[in-house]
Amino acid sequence: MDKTVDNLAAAVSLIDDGSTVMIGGFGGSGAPIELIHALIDQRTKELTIVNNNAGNGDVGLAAMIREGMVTKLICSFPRSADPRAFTDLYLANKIELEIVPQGTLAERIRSGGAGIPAFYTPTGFGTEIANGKPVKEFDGKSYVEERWLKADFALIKAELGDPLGNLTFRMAARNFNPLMAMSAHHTIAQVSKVVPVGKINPEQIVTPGIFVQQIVEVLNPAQEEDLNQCKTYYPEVVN
Amino acid sequence: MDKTVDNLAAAVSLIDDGSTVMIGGFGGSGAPIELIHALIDQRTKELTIVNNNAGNGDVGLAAMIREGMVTKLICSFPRSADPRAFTDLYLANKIELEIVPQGTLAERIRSGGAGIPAFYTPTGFGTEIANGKPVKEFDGKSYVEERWLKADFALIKAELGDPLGNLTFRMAARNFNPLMAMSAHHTIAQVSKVVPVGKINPEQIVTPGIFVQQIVEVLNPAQEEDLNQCKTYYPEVVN
Amino acid sequence: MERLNEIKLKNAQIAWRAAQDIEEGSYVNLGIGFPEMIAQYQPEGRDVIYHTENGILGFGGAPTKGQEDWDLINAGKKAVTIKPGSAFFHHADSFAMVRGGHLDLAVLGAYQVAENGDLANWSTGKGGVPAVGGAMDLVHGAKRVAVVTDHITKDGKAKLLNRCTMPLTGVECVTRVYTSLAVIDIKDKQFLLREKLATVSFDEPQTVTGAKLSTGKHVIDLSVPDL
Amino acid sequence: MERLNEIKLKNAQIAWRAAQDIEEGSYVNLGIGFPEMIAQYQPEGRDVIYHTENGILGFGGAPTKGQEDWDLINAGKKAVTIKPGSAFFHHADSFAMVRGGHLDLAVLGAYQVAENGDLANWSTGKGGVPAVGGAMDLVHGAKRVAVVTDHITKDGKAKLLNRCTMPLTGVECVTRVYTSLAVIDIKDKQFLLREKLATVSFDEPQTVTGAKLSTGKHVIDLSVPDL
Repeated sequence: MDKTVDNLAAAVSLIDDGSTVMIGGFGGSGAPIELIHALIDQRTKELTIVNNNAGNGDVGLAAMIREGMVTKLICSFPRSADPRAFTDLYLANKIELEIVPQGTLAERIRSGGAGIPAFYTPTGFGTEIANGKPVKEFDGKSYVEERWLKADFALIKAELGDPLGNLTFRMAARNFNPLMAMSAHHTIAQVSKVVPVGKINPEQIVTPGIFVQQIVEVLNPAQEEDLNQCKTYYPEVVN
Repeated sequence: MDKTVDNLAAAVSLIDDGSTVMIGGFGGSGAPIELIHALIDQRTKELTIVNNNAGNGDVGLAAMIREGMVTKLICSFPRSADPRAFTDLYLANKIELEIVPQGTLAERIRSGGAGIPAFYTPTGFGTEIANGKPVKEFDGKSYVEERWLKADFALIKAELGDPLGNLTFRMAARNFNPLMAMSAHHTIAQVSKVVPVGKINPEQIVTPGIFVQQIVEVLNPAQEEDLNQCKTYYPEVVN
Repeated sequence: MERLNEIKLKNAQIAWRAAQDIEEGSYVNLGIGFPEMIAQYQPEGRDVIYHTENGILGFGGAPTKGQEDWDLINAGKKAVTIKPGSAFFHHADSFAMVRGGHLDLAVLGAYQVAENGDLANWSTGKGGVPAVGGAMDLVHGAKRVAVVTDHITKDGKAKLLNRCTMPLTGVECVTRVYTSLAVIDIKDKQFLLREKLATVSFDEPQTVTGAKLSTGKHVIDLSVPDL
Repeated sequence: MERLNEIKLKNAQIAWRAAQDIEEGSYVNLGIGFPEMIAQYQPEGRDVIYHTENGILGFGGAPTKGQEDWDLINAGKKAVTIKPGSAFFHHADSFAMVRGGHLDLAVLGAYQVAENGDLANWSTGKGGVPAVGGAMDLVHGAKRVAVVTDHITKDGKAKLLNRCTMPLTGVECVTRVYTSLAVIDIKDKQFLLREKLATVSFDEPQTVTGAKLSTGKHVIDLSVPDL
């Protein structure tokens, strides 16, 4: 069993127009920039994207949105230092937005991966987030019913990966990545280093390979924050 | 902040008669034998115990049950190589049993720790496990509503622990331990080694200290399986 | 009946037959007891990753006697070993794998299987101490649920039935049954005979089956090695 | 009003006051922006462990300029550092801590707070791009929810009201408000004045509060250092 793929283009080639794609990361931390750029190169259209945010600057998710590839965004916080790409389309009614409280977003994704079609949460009770959702009382307190969230694909970023798909994550770059790996039908992980099977201590594996379908090595991955500080624009404009 | 406690007796001294106590482990693996024995020494009564099993032989949970300390057991599989302690009381109607499918048990415990009062699962639909529970259809499939499970105390076993309560677990001794740590109001962890704060790599911590109230070092903890092979009987009978 | 008892497959042979169907690269959970034997007959060179409820992916066979580590056990609480690339995780993650549909296959034992795919394998309903373990999660979680079982009970009763009479483990969940006489698929609430021992007639399995056993053109010989 | 604008506390002073109430050994989440300042005024020698939604317990202050590691950020996406004993975890575990009641305290900013404890801090309801982040989880998760805020808006309107007019973040969740003029508890659906600046009368805070401000015998001076 070897889940490694040679290059980024091959890794994203299965992603079709109209797919729902979860993209890991919290802001730039843990965002699989190189996979996102490969998907931009492929010009896949009409995507529903699940991410905590809505991109920043002119790279990564922001670039994908700016290029008109995204029909709908499911996120908790579509603001950033430079949210123009999303804001412009949103205010022009050219992109649909589903706002989900961050903890509910995380739990909905985990539930998708764990086979839990719905759960109850106190979050959002009595607010407009609960509009149209069933409410139920347990032990005298009211809770909102929330549904699982699943995806056709997940693009995630990890630190170490082995050919079986076992993964570790670097510091707070973990965030949504392990959850999205569980929830998507097909998870593609970019890893900063592929190591041989057996090299990662089995007690220290954060995402077991069962949740990962493909891995692609991206040595020295870019940080969104660094790219934005250098005013990087993706895809590069060729004169 | 220092959550270490000097000795086992002090560690369990808060546990009152009538408490609900989660006990980690799957069979003997990950079972906090020394904490259980300290609780036996304390002769706490009328306990509701949550564990995957019902004990084995004459030590640990089996001994606690045999000593009449347990009023009710919530578990998935009350059978073992030597289940006499439980079986005798159960067939004599002297202990209450709530059977919960193993995955539902794990998820109910996690939900207790995660503030999810109820969730839906396909597990048990159409079986007697679902009797009396709400059933709901999602996307054409039927699911059973299950409630969270919480406890006053959890007794768990970990490998490394630091004074902040951060924990790692040894191999498959992890099992229910991290979940019970989340779910109990007061979690007491026996650890095979206390290490200084900062010694455990923060990426490798499995249970962050926020879920742990007390830790007590038990060097070279006993394995239930070894004790039973030696026909150990707890508490020792003194002539 | 006596004839069938003489020619029927041993558990090891049923396990061998089930092992042949497990595909390269599968994630598989084998139930406690008889189903565990299947791992021994995994064809050479085929990569299969075994999952156990108590939090291991990629475990291997039993250690040498005396080398047991009791923190390294399977769902049946037997000591196991780990293979390179194994992973440990807690019970909620373990059952996320199960319930979330990440396992390709679960193979379980059975007291009874019904023609609609209902399975009874956790309680005889006769009193005693009930114990369900992870079976109810597995039957509604794994992508495919198969059963290995003797075709009939020790006292000669049918285990494949119209409807289960014992408490159910899951409804409409089994799709293939490997028995001591035959390989039977469950489709559209019917038992479909796919393979039978060469030494039994088309009619014989029906005589020990408590529901209609449909036979098509494609019934082939159930052929297994001596074990 | 102008007088109040002159004597009122600066944000740093409100943050200082809120910091004094955070107990030794607490697990605390500070909202993005203004509430983040509270960590700077944590009294010397008091152990407080800060939680951030994106998966860190035990983070510390900002790194030296140029030393930022963008995999080590807080919920406001600012670079942070870690202290010994910190832990990383994924978002579901992070919000298990929040929703499961494991945090002792969350301190958030506010557009409006109502006398019944309702909080509005995520959307002005005026269009634009809505963004909720983790606030709705925090207000129904932490054991205690406090707010730090100016007592009045920039254009002189009350922020403490009978009922919030902006979209709610949570219902009946706030129990203490640290403002630029006072410290106010919320109990039994009432604002209770606990501390006020020595330089304001009992009546003055009421004039800029959109609900009854109950005063008991125990109102003391709100006294903070120059910062």
